[in-house]
Amino acid sequence: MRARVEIRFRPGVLDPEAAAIARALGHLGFAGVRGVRRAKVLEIDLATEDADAARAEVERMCEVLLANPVIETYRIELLDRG
Amino acid sequence: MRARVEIRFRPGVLDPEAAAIARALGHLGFAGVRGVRRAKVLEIDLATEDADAARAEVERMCEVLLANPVIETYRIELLDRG
Amino acid sequence: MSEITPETVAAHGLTPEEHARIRAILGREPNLVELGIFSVMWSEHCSYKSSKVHLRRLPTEAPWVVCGPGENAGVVDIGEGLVAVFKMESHNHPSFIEPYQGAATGVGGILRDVFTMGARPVALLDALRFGDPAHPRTRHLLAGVVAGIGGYGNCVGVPTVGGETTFHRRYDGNILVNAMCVGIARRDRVFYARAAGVGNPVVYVGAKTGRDGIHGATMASAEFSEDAEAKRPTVQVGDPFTEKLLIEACLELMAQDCIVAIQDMGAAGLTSSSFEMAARGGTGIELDLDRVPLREEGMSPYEILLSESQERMLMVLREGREAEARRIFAKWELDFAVIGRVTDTGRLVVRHGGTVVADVPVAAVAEAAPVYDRPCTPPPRPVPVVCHDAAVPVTPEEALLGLVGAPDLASRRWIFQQYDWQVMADTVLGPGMADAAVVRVHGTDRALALTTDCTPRYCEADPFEGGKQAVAEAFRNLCAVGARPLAVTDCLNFGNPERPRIMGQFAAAVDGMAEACRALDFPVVSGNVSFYNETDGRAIPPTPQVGGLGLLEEVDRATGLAFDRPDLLLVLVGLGHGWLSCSLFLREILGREEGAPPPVDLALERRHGTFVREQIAKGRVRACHDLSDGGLAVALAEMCLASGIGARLVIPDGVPGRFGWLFGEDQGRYLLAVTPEDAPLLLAEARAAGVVARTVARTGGDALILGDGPPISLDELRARHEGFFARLMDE
Amino acid sequence: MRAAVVTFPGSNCDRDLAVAMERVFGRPVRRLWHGETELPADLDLVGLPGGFTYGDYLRPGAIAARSPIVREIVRFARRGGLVLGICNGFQILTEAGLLPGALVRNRRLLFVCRSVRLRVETTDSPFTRAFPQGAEITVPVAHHDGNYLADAGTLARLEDEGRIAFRYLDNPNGSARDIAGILGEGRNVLGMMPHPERVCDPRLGGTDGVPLFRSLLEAVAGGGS
Ligand SMILES: Nc1ncnc2c1ncn2[C@@H]1O[C@H](COP(=O)(O)OP(=O)(O)O)[C@@H](O)[C@H]1O
Ligand SMILES: [Mg+2]
Repeated sequence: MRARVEIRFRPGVLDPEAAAIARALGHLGFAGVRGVRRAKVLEIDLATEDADAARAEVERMCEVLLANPVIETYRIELLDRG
Repeated sequence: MRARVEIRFRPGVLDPEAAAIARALGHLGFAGVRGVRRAKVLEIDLATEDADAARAEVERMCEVLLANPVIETYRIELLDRG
Repeated sequence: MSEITPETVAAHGLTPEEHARIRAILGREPNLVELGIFSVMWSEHCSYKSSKVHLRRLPTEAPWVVCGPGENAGVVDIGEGLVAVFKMESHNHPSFIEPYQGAATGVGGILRDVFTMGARPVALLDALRFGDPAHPRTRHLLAGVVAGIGGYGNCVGVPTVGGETTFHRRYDGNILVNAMCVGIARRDRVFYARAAGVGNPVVYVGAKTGRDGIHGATMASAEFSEDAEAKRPTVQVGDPFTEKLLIEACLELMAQDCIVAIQDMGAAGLTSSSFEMAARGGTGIELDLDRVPLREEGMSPYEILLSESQERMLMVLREGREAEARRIFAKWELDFAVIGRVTDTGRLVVRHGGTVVADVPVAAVAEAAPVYDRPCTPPPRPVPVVCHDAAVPVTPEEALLGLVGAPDLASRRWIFQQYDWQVMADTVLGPGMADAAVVRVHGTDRALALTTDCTPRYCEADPFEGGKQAVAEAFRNLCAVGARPLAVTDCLNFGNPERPRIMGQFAAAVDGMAEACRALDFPVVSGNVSFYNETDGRAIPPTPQVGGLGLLEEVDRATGLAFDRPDLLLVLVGLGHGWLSCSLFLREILGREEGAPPPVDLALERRHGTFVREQIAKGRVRACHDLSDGGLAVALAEMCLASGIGARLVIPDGVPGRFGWLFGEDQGRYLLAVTPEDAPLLLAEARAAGVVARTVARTGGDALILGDGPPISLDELRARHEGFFARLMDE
Repeated sequence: MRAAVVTFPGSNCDRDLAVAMERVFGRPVRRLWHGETELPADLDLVGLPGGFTYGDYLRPGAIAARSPIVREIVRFARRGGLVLGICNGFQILTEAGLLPGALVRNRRLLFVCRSVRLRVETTDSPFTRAFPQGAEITVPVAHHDGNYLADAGTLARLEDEGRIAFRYLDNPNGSARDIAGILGEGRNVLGMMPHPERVCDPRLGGTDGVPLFRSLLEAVAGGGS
């Protein structure tokens, strides 16, 4: 089973890298850029084929390591093995 | 219009970060982790409401700045403004 | 196995004659794997086929040299049972393609060259050449290269303590990224890459092997796989974290008595590392590729042998010590695999899937490696141009402000602030603080002084004088901090050696370097050659980069640029003739790039260096700076900026030209800050030693005053000095 | 003073910190490996050094914060033991939840290595008691992710409780309220981005870090904070 975790900054946390990308795009002449947000994606291949077990396991991974709740939120999605 | 760009390493390019995350998950007792891959997502809010124009513009952004064609590939998706 | 066609041979960068030679050595047609092996072993990079005949002219010996060129790095004695191990290497092309990873892996590679010899790396330096600051790519390349060097060095925890950065449009399509690493080892614990002991295990450690950077030439051979493009990134990605673990694990193992030979896997990876170990030891080696830790599935023997994946090492262990070694690498979570044995056959025999995929005689390949004495056109000797004061449309103050803000002289703070130059807590003088970086030898009162030098505009005008000057400037920078110059590493960056003009430049630069090294007792102990730095037939200026290493026996004597108080006298050592030909002044202020560079008088150079060093050892020198780009006025301005204290320079009556006196680049000169009490003694000793020295300035105030000109406030000077990078990099 | 410094894979200021501590404490400092599951019984102080543990992968300090030894250090801190996290050590302490807030990429996105001016904001801690009130010191920073952030409530609480130990006078990274170092609730844990261990030797350009280590010596000799 493959899980996809998308981790992003909580609303209100200033992301200097996203801000820099927006600025750089502006400098490069992309005038229509109103804003940029960033997220990181982790795709995790799991041994289990049970969707519930997989989701529960990845949920725990996020709590234990993958996301920092002080600044980040996450969303888990299960994929068919691609 | 909002565009979503997903950028990842080309197949075969070493991703030491993904490997380190996989190893850390193993140490934390998540025995079922077979592999981890990483991608980054940029969500870009654009002034235009024309889908074709938006796609063309983001395509150019990827070429010029957002992705590094030597080691990365990207995929663009257009979203309704969320 | 596919057929070897003339196209396959050409795609491997081998000539028909070289192909014939391969057939003669093997007594048959090589298979593709073997062709790949020959192709990398006989590449310019591994075989030095175009440069060898010239490099032989460089002096390589001195009583303090423990190991000269030929091993992974040079080794010199630094006393107290310790040695310094150092080398410089280029990563020019990869850095142009992918500046961050190219520069980062360049640092990774040079670190491995040093710790493979048993030394703990203690310092990094980087010599960088970029194109015109206004060229659209320059900014991107500069940002990426600096981030990559910092990204790697900072993470492994080795301080980047110095370097050089210049700009010229001739590097637009071929930037140079030369990295130097220095390590320290116990003299009785230096490790060499010489295989020995029939039956001893050959061990692979470090990261896994992927399809990274496999020899570009082979892209042409279609039979590998349809999706060859997608599968073979030619850019390697570095992993400084793994490198850090590899350093610690290797040094931990080296403290045991387990290792017979060790060699990093650099260019051409497993092939050249196993080959070189066997060649140096006069043994054979058997490899079983099925045991190599792989990152990807389905790798062919060709790919495994030629992969340039980073952070890997090859070792020969004493038989029976595998378990002990394996334990150490397991502790550091690194791969460890016995992949072969040392044999007495004198052949490199490679197996994969149970069959022999390559079988080549080691000594024959090494001995038969092509050596070319390529045609040389001696470079023309240029004549000096003269420059009269009347031809200068600006005031000396305007010229100075222009020079301190010029791309080649502006403050490099933007760069070195991105490098952790203090980690390891032994950096006594870091970037921007002195002519050479000074790094204490941990746990002793000694220190190493380190510098990189080359003035490409001199080398372009006159490769012989330029080569001499690069060595002399390194020598001078070491003396200026109070160090005794010990030895040199180099990185010779040139264009296409198949062109007689380029080869002529190369030969002349080597001759100039050799003459200077000999005269200054400053032998070359390691180095690297990078040819083919050209695009569309336009070569870079000859850039024989020199890395110098010196020794201070008392770290407390290390002398920097900054005055520590007002009312010091500044003594100019050496005689100026107002040499503006080929100077930075001529280029930046008058827009003229021409004329002969200032000649270096090596006897004077040596005498002056010795004098300065002795004065520093006597504790008389409060600050010191050598005179180089921009001459006396720029040197003084740099000292003022480093200390935040002004100075008044007295221009003697009767100088033939004010601009020549202020900005001339006559060689072999220093500016020493001394107290008024010490000055008479120092001047008397100078006279006795046959050294021309005179007081030219006094420190004080918050402005720099040139003769009877208007004061230039340090604030304005600083704004100009800091302005270039701020403008270039912050929009 | 019985002090220890922990080495994680990728730590690179571990030796520097131990050397500085030994210099000021005048006695040997224990070196602990991250895989150890117990702390020596009699410790007064644990130092978490700078570096790039696990290559800074995922988030700086994140993976190291989940090491067995950090669990023990959290327990040690809860019992009142002294814990000092410098640079990457600070990042580990926030990731482990021993200190509030988080450290993210510097505002200008570049690694920054330079000396900064700091003000000592409180002398009411075992780490700062030997500084004069309001002292200004010069200490180097060397980091890529030193931009401290926390929610408004946390920041207000840090201010109210006097737990901001050091503030930048020339903020190099964009940290909220110029925060360079903070104390834990019990004032026995300090995390800071600047490197005091790099300014404990006059040959290396300063001794402004010495009072921090002297504070610890006094605190331990005096029997607590
Ligand atoms: N690429 C670089 N990396 C690190 N330090 C650098 C780099 N380029 C220049 N520096 C440092 O900036 C200072 C000024 O450089 P430079 O003008 O070349 O010095 P000098 O004229 O004394 O040889 C030196 O301390 C040098 O080590
Ligand atoms: Mg110099």
